[in-house]
Amino acid sequence: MALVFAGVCSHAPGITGRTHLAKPEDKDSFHAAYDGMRVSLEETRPDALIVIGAEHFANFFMNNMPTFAIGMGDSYEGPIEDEAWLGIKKHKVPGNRDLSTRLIQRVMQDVDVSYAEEWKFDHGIMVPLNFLTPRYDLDIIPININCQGPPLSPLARSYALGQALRRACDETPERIALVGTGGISHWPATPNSGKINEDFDREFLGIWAANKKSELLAYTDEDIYRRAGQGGFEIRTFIAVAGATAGATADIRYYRPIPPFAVGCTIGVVNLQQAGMRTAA
Amino acid sequence: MALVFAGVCSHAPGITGRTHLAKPEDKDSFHAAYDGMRVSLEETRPDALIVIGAEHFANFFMNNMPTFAIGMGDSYEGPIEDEAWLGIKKHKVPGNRDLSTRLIQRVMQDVDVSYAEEWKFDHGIMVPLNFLTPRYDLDIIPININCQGPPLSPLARSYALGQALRRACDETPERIALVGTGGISHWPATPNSGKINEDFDREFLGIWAANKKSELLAYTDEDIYRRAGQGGFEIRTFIAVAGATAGATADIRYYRPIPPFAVGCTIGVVNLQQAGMRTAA
Amino acid sequence: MILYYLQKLLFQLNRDPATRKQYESDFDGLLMEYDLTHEEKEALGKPDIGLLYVLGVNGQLLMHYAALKGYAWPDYIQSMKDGVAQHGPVRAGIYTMVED
Amino acid sequence: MILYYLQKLLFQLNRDPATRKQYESDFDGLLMEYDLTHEEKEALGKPDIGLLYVLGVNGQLLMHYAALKGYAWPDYIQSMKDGVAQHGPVRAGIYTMVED
Ligand SMILES: [Fe+3]
Ligand SMILES: [Fe+3]
Repeated sequence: MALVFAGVCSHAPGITGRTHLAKPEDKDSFHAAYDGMRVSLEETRPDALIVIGAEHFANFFMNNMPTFAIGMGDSYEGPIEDEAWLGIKKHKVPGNRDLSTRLIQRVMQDVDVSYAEEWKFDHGIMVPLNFLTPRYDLDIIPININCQGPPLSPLARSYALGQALRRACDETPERIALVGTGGISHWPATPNSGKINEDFDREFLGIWAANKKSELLAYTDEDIYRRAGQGGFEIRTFIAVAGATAGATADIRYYRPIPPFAVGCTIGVVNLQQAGMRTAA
Repeated sequence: MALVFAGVCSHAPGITGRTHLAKPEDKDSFHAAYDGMRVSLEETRPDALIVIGAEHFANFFMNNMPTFAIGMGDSYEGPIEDEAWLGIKKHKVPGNRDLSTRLIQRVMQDVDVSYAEEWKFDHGIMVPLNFLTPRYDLDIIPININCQGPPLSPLARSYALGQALRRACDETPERIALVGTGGISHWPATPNSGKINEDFDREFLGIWAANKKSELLAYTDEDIYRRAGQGGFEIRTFIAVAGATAGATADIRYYRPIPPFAVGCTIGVVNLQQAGMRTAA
Repeated sequence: MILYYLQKLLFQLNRDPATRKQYESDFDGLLMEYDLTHEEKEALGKPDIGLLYVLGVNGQLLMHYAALKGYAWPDYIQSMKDGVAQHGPVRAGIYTMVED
Repeated sequence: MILYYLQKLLFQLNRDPATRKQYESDFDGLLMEYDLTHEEKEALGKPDIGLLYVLGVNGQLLMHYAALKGYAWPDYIQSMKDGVAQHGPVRAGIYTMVED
């Protein structure tokens, strides 16, 4: 079939683990937006969900740091963090080895990925899953982009990863949903934790929603670090989704800086029915 | 500077570890050819040697299997195998973190690699080093191509890796030597161990020495497996060298099937002084 | 999970001293840490090198296990041949990339 | 080797139960297995979370070590601020990607 759904969403441990610290209206409205994304996703009746994330030293380290990694397991586990701290119970998450293998083989024609037959999800993937597949009944294919240990993946290659994924999805019989998840500006686990640069976020989300490739790829890591912190390096996950949906614009359904969650909380959904895109129906 | 030397050579534990099993003339002539390669390499006064190998589950496994990996350490260790069995003593092998980092950053613009800040060399790299830098006094930059755990790297991407390396070398001030190391046809550690398909090897080496890209990339894994065994998947290392030296032919200085070494023993050196290539002087 | 954990145990055994130690002192406990089938556990325990080969273990991992269990090289090679004669062709992994 | 082994120890401590166990029963022995400077060893032992931050440890690794040592979140944040005040700016790693 094809790609039937694409979007972006925020992750951060506070979103599920420190809900009591946020203003109730902030927390409730963001959780509702996440739930709305779930409804939209389910309406497209996907056979599998690809989650492009940026993990935080749960599986990958500088002894063998992949620019891009794709899961190829029958199933996965998560969260790796303490259940009470994260507010998410441990689950066995269904995978799909056969579909993963086919997608990896196709993606590898253009983009060089590491594959992983096991993977322990951290909050970077578990927070989105908690909202988007709360019953853990949809096959997940995890993808990681190195946003943690320099040299990081070039932005242009992250876009190329998205394009390669799109080609792979278009050639599979399955209906595939795709979600990118990263913070935009944020300074996680540093003295600036909680800082959010709303100007950067709104500028970036505008460019992302318009899928302006050249503007997306014009950011430099120096820019990003100064304006958006090292957490901002995770824009690569959004850029990969833009690559997978070139030609389509997106709606930013929700954006609100919520300092107790330490991130500008975001939900965006791509208008896949636009020119050149297959319909989601 | 640029690439100042490029070649290919065989590795197999028997080459150093089971010398007594081969006919003395076979062993002596091959060791002499390896030594001749060392002399040619030293004449180009390299600042560092890139070794493109295909390791055998010493560092990389299917929990995070890189298509391509490049070392980024200050130093490395090897061999991981028993010293007496391999006939090579354990050494600390010098690396060059700064040069590695610059090469990786440049290669990453085109080809997606994993980087590794530590790496324990197995015979796949140690056998060539034993002959080419016997005093372990030249900085080594190891590169691995996944020839072991399918999905393997596509041949075209291995060629592209070589091209990306070439661009990176051309932009560094250092003088870089490059060696690819793999068996051609061989069936290591299987019931067919010791089998060598000389027809395949001579055909492949002819194409490789002529640097006929389209013929190199026309092999399929099915072809290779049937005619050259799973060890034949290591032709990717030769193909990467071809990518790094597009436009130049090479001399096969030595080829002889030596069954006790379980591989068609090969030494080839690229004529880098040819059109479009920088001179090695 | 087919083959992955069997190969992972052998990979760890080849390179990780702590795994080697546990292999020697607490074999059953070590097996528990990997998601193995009954047949895989038996093949490891005996050991049945030929069956491990038929199950799909890569020779680059298996040769080290055979050596650990005291197999000389010709015996290792013969074990794989015997394994195929007894258990049939290799069932999974890289040696099944081509269907004959 | 600058920073790599310090971060590797913390990475292993965060994810590997055997490393956690050895950390508790044989801290000095564990340190021996990593190529650490005297300053790194001291910062781990005290612990001096602020110095570990200044040495370049990524917060995504460091926050877990602070939690293991009983630091509440605000204390962890304050420790990094104190570390910079006492030891100067971060010396290596991702937080030095931009030169100010
Ligand atoms: Fe994150
Ligand atoms: Fe090999």
